[in-house]
Amino acid sequence: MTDTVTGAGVPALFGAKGYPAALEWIARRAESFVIPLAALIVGMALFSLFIALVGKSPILLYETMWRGGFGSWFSVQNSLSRGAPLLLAALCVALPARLGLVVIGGEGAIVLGGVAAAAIGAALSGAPSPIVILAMGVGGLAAGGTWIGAVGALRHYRAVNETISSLLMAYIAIALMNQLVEGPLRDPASLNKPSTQPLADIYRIGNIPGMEVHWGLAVGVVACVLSWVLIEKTRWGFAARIAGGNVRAAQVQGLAVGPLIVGFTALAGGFAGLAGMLEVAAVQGSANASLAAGYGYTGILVAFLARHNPLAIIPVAILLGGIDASGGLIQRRLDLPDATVLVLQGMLFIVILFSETLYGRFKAFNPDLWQRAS
Amino acid sequence: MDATEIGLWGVPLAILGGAIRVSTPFIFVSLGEAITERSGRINLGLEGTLVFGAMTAYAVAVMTNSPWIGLLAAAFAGLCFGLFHGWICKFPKVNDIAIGIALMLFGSGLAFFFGKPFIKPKAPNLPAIPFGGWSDIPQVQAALDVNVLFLIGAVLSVILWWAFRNTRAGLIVRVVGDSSDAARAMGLNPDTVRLLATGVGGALAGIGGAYLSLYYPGSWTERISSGQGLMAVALVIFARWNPLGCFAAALLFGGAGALGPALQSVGVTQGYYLFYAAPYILTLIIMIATSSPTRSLAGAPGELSITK
Amino acid sequence: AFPISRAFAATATVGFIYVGPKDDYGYNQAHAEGAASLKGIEGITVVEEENVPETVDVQKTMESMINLDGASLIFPTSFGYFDPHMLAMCAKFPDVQFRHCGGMWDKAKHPMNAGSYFGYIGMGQYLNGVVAGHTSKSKKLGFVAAKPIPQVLLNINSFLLGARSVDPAITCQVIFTGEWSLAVKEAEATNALVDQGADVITCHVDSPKVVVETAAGRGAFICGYHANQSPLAPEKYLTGAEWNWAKVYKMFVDDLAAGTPLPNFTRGGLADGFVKMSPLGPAVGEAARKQFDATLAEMMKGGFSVIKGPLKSNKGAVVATEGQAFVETAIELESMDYLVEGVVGSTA
Amino acid sequence: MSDRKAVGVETIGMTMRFGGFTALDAVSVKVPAGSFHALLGENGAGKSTLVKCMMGFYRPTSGNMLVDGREVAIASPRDASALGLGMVYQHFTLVPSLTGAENLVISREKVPGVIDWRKERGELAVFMDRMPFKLLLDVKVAELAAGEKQKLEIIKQLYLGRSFLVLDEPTSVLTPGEAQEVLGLVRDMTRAGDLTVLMISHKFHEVTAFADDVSVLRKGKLTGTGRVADLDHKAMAAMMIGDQPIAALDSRAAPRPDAEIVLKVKSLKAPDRTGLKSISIADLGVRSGEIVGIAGISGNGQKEFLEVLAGQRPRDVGEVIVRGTAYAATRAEARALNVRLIPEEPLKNACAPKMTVAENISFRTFDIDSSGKPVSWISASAIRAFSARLVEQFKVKTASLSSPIASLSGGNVQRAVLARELTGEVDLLIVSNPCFGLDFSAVAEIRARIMKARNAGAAVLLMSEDLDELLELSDRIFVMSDGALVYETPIAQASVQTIGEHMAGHH
Ligand SMILES: Nc1ncnc2c1ncn2[C@@H]1O[C@H](COP(=O)(O)OP(=O)(O)OP(=O)(O)O)[C@@H](O)[C@H]1O
Ligand SMILES: Nc1ncnc2c1ncn2[C@@H]1O[C@H](COP(=O)(O)OP(=O)(O)OP(=O)(O)O)[C@@H](O)[C@H]1O
Ligand SMILES: [Mg+2]
Ligand SMILES: [Mg+2]
Repeated sequence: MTDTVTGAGVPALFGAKGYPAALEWIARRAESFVIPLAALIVGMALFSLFIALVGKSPILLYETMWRGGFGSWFSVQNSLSRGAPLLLAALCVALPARLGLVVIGGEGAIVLGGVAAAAIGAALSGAPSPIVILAMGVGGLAAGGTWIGAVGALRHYRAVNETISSLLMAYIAIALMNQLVEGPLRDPASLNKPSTQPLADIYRIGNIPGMEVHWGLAVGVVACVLSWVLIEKTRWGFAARIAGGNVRAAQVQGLAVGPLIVGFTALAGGFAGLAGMLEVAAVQGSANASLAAGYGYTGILVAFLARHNPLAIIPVAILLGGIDASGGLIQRRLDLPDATVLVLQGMLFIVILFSETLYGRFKAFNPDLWQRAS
Repeated sequence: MDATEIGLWGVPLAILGGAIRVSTPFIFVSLGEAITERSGRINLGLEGTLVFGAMTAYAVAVMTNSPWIGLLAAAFAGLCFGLFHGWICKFPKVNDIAIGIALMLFGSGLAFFFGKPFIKPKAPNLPAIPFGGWSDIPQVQAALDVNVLFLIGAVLSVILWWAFRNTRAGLIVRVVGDSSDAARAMGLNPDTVRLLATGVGGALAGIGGAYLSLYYPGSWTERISSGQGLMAVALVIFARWNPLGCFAAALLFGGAGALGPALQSVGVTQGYYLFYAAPYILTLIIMIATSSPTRSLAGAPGELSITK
Repeated sequence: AFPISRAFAATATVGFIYVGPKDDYGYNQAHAEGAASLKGIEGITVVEEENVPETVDVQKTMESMINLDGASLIFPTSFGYFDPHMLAMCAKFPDVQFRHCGGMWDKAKHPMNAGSYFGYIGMGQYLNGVVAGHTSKSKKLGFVAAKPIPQVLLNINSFLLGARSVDPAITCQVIFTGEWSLAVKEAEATNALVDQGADVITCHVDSPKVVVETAAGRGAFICGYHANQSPLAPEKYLTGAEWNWAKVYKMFVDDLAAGTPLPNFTRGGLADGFVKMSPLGPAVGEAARKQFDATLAEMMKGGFSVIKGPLKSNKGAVVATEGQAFVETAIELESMDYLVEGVVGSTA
Repeated sequence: MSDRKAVGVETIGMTMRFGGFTALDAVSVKVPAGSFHALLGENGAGKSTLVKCMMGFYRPTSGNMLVDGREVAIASPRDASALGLGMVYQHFTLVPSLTGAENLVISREKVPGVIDWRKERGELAVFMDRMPFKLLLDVKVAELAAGEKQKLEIIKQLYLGRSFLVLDEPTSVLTPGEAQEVLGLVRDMTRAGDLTVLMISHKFHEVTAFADDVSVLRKGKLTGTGRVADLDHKAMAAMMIGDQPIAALDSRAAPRPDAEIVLKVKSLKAPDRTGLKSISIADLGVRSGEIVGIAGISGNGQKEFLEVLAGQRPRDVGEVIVRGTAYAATRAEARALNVRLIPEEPLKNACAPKMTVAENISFRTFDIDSSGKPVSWISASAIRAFSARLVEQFKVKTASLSSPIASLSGGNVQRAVLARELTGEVDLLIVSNPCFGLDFSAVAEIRARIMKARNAGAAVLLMSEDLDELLELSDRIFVMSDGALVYETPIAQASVQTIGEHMAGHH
C-alpha cells in the first residue's frame, strides 16, 4: 500500500479518502444503474438466443421490441399506459416490505377499491364532478386500505403470516367483487358482461393533456414520490425502517410498531385500492371482472425488481409496460405465441434479480476500497 | 346403469370425492415445498413448475403413449426447475421469493410456448384404482375411484413425516433449514443440501402437474392450473411444515373446493362465488384461530426468509 | 353507407384479438380458425394477438395494430372488448373499421365504423337438446355454465327446450362456475352433475375440453359447444353447436376487397351458415337422428322459435304467453334473465 | 470416553487475510498432547479466526497444521473431525429445532441412513451416565437455557470422541459453579491424557485456575506464550494490549438510602415464552443513585422481565411505576421520564443490522430536534452530525458512519448502543448482560460508564449472568429463579456461595 492523502489540508471538494467528493457520490450511485442495466442486456441476449433456437431472427426481435415498446411516441405512450397501474400496485408490495412484510395480495385491494369507487360513483350520481371523483378516490383508498390494513393488523396482533393471509384475501376479494357485481351492484343493462352502473362521463377521468395516457400515470408517479419522501424523509418512514430492520429494536425504542404496521399496510393497500378506482374511473367506466387483470401480481415483481425503492418503481413499471407493449408486436410480427412474452419476462427478471448478487463486488463502485487499491 | 339420484347425499359425497380428486396436486406441491422450506429456502415458483410439469407430462404421454413416462418426464422437468432455483438462490443476496415469482412466469411461459401443439392431441390417462366396488351406487364408486398418485401422496406424506425424524437425510435437511452455521460446523454444505431439497421439491411439484394434465381434470390447456401451485405453497405454512399437516391441509382445501359445485347441484344457488371462496375463507379462519402473537410460529425453519 | 377513405381493395391488414389462448378447443379457437381461413387470400394480411385482457391493454393493442401494422379492419372477439375499449378506438380512428363479436351495435348510440356480428347458436343448443332428450335415460341433463348472462341463459333454455320437445318430463341441472375458464372447477361441476344423475352434459364455457373429457370419463354423453370436440370422446359425443366464423370473416373480407361498405350489424344462424352442428356421433339413435334432421330442416326454413308460449320461467313467471313466439332474431332474447321451467338452477 | 488418546496440535505460520485485511499474521502455536492451553487476546485479535482455520472452517491464506507432529491438510470441518479435532464455537452451533439427542446423533461422523432411535437412546443413556452433568436430551434445544446449551455443546464434542477440543469462550453463559464444573471436567480429562484442550477466554482467573500454558494474540500476531504458572494477570494483560490504559471504575459515590425510588415494580405477573409458565415479581424498587443487580441462570425469567419493562411483553397483572407514574414503556413516557433500556445481544435486540451506524445511533432521537420538540422531517445531516459526535465520544470503531452496523465488531456495536442510550439525562437505566463476550478492556470501559451513570444519579437495574460483574457493580443484588425474585442481599453481605445456591434453586 502506498501513502494515501489524509484528511488534513484537503479541500472540502475532496472526500475523506482524497478523491473528489463528486466522483465518490457518482460511484456509489452508479452501481444501482449499471448493474441492472447490464443485467437487462444479458437477459435480452439470452432471450434472443431462445428466439434463435426456435428459428426466428433475433435482429428482427430487437427491432420489433424497440418499435413496439419505445420506438415512437405512440409506443412510448403505449408502454406508459400499460405501466401506469403497476406503479400503485407495486407500492402495495414495496411499502410493507420496508417493514419486513411480504404482501402478495394487492390484487384484492385493487379489485375492492374499484368496486367501492364504482358504487360511490353510482350513489353520488348527480353531485358535482370534483366531489364525486374525490369521493371515489377516497372510497378506493379506504376499501383497499382496509383490506391490506387488515392483513397488517392480523400480522401484528395475531401473528398471522401476512404472505398467506394476503393471498387468501385476494381470492376472497375477487369472489366478493364477482358476487357484488353480479348481484346487488349489477346494472341490469349490463347484459353479457355483468358490471356496475356505468359512471357518467363527467365522473370519468381523462387523459393527461397532450398524451394518450390517463391521469392514473401521474397519480402513480406522485404516489411513488410521496412514498419515497415518506420512507426516506419523515419520522414515520424512519420508524418503519427501524421496525423493518429489527422489530425488537423498534419495540425497545418504544416505537408504536402495531400502528406503524397497520398504518403502512393500510396506506399500501390504499394505493392499490386507488389503482382500482383509477381503473374504473379512467378505463372501464364501471366495475366488473376485468378489474382482476393481474396488476396486483405483476406489481410484486415490479417492487422486487425496484428493490422496494419507490422511486425505482417508476422506471421498472414503465419497462414492464414496454415489454408488455412490445409483446403484442412480437406476437404479430414474428408469429410467436403470447407465451413468448412470459418467457421473456421470466428470463429478464431472473437475470435482473440474479444480478443482485453483484452488488458490492466491484471496487469501482465502492470508494471505501479505492484507497487500498492504489 | 341404473341412474340413481342421490340428492343431498351428493354434498358430503362430493366433498369426499373432491377431497380425493382435487387435493392431489396440492399434496404433491405442498410436500415438495415442505422439503424445500424445511431446508431453509422458499420456492414460490412451484406454480410455474406445476404448469410446466403438466405440459411435459401430457406432451410426453402423447408422444410415448405412456402416462407413466409422462409422469417421469414431469418429475424430471420439475427437478430441473427446482435445481435451477436452488442454484440461483445460493448466490449471496439473491432473493428467493422474488426469483420464485420470476420462475413462476418463466415456467408458465415455457409451458405455454412448447405446449401449443399438445392442446389438441389426447393423452392416455393415469389409471385409477376403484375402491368403491363394494357399493353399487355409481356415485360412490366414482367418488372412490382413487388415482394411484393420491395414494402415493398419502404414503409419501407419512414417509416424509417419519423421515424428518428418523433418517439421516431428514435430519440433515432440518439442520440446514434451522441453522446454516450449525450445518457448516457439522461439515455440511447448506447450499448443496438446499439445492437438492429444492430439486426434490420441484420434482414433486412436477408430479402434481402431471396429475392435473394426466388425470384430473386430465387434459392440457393453458388454464389447467388456477393457482394450485401458489396456494399449495401457502398451505405449507398453514400446515406448519409438517408433511402430515400438508396432507390434511390439501384434503381440507380440496374438499372445500368441491363444496361450491356440489351445493349448486342440490339447489343451493345463491351466492356461489362465496361458496367458491370457501377454501380460502376456511383456511384464513383456521390460520387466524391457530396463530398467536405470544408464541412464535411453531415449526418454522430458522433460516426461512419468509418467517424470519 | 359510410365513406371509405382508404383503398381497401388492393391490400388490407385485418387484426384479430382474442381474450384467451388461440387454441383452447373452444371460443377463441373457433375465432382463430376463422381468422386462419383468411390467411391464404391474396392481398389480405392477418395479424393476431391472444390473451389480451379486457383492460387498457386491448385499447393499446388495437391502436398498435392500426399504428404499427396498418390494420384497417379489426375484430376484437371478446364480449368485454366492446364498451368502453372498442368504442374509444372507434372514436379515435374513424377511418378504421371495427367489428365486434357479441352483438351490441346500435345505430342510435354507436359510430358507423363500429359494428357487431354474432350467431344464433341457441338453435344449435336446441338441436343438442333434441339429441340429448332422446339419449338420456335418467331424463336429467346437465349444463356447466360460466356466468348467468343472457347468451348463456338462452343456451341453457334452448338445450332444455330441445330436450323437452322429446319428453316434457326432462329436466336440466345447471351449475355456474363463475369464470369463463377454470379447469378444475369445470371438472368438479361436471362430476357434481353426474352425481346428481345427469347423463347428458353440455356446457357454455370458453374451453369445453375439460367438461367433455370429464363427462366422458364418468360415462355421460356429451353435446359439444363452440367447436367440434368429438375427437376428445368419439363414443360419447352426440353432436355439438359450433361456430362457423370462417364464413363470417370471409364475408367481411370479400366486402372489403370489393370496396363495398361493411355491414354494421350482422347476425346469422344455422340457415346463414354462421353456426353449424357437429356430425352426429355413433351413440345417437335412429329416433334422435330423425327428429334432429327434421328440426334442422325446419330451422333452415327460417322463422323457427325456440322460446314460444305458453312458457314459464322456473320461478313461475310467464315468459311467453300462449301464441307468443320469439324467433331467433327477436331482440328480447338478447336480454334474457330467466331460466325456463325444467331448468334446475338460478340466475343469481 | 474414547479409545483415542489426546493429540497434540501445532500451527506453523498461520496467516489469514480477509480481502485486504490481515486477521492472522504468521501465527505459530504449539499445543502438546494432553495439555490445557489458553488463548488470550483482545476482541478482534484473531483468536476465533485462528481456531476456525485450524478446524477447516476457514481456509488459511498460508500456514501449516501439524497433528501429533505430522503435517495434515484440513480443508473442511469434516477433515478436522476425522482427525479428532472438535470445537465449541463462540456462537452456539446447535440446531434449535432439534432435540438434544437429535443434535448429538446427527453431528456424528457416521450416521446410518435410517436411525434406530431406541438403540441410539440406549447408547446415549449409557454415555450420559459417565458425564458429570445431566441434561434432558429429549427437549428441543430452543427450549434450553443458555447454560444448558453450552453444556450440550461440550457434551456433543465429548460424545463425538474428540481428542482435541477447542473451546471458544465456553463459560460466558455459565454460572461460576457451572463454569467450575465444566472446566474441571475437561481439565481432568486432559490430566488423564484423553483430551487436549485449547480454550479461548477473556477471564484471567479461569486461565490461571485451569490452563497449563497460554498464548496471546494481538492484532493478528502472536505476542507471547508461556507457562501459566510463570505469568500473573498483569503480564498477560500487557501481552494482550501493550501498555494502553484500561478504564478504571469511578469510585462508588456513597449511596443515599433516602434517595427517590425511581423504578417500582409491584405484584407483576406475565406469561413466559412458552406460555406455560409465568414470571411474578412481587416487589422491586430501584433508588436513584444505586445499582440493583439481578442474578440468575439464564432462562429463569430475566428475559421476560426485561421484555415487560420494555413494553414488548403484555403483563397479566401488576404495576410498573417510574418516578411515581405508571409506565407502559411508550416512547413518550420513556422520553419524559428519561428511561433507557439496553437489552442483551445488542445487534439482535437493539439495532437494525442493515441500517447504518449513524442511523442506529439516532434511533432514540431522530424524531426530535435539538430542543426536544417533535419533528416530522428527518434531517440526514443532523443525524450524521449527532452520530459523528457520539462515535467520537464513545470511541466506536467503524469504517464510516454509513457502514451498516452489522459490519462492526461486537464490542463496537455495544459501544454504539451505549452511546445512544447514555447520552443526555438518564434517570433510569435498565441493562442486561452488557459485557457478554467482550474483552477485559472493553468490559472495563463499559462498566465504568454504567458506574458513572449511577454516580450521576441514575437508578440502574442490571441483569447479568456474570456474577463477577454484579458483585463489582451492584449496591444490592437480587437472585431471580423460576420467574421470581427469591433472594435479596446488600452488596456488603453478598456471598458468592449463597447467591449461587439461590441461583441454582436450592432454597
Ligand atoms: N461478512 C463480513 N464482512 C466484512 N467484515 C466482517 C464480516 N464479518 C465480520 N467482519 C468483521 O469482523 C469483525 C466482527 O467480528 P467480531 O464480532 O468477532 O468482532 P470482535 O473481533 O469480537 O471485536 P470486538 O472487540 O468489538 O468484539 C468486525 O470488525 C468486522 O469488520
Ligand atoms: N468473515 C470475516 N470477514 C472479514 N473480516 C473478518 C471476518 N472474520 C473476522 N474478521 C476480522 O478478523 C478479526 C479477528 O476476528 P476474530 O473473530 O478472530 O477475533 P477474536 O479474537 O475471536 O475476537 P473475540 O474476542 O471477540 O472473539 C476481526 O477483527 C475482523 O476484523
Ligand atoms: Mg472470537
Ligand atoms: Mg467478538
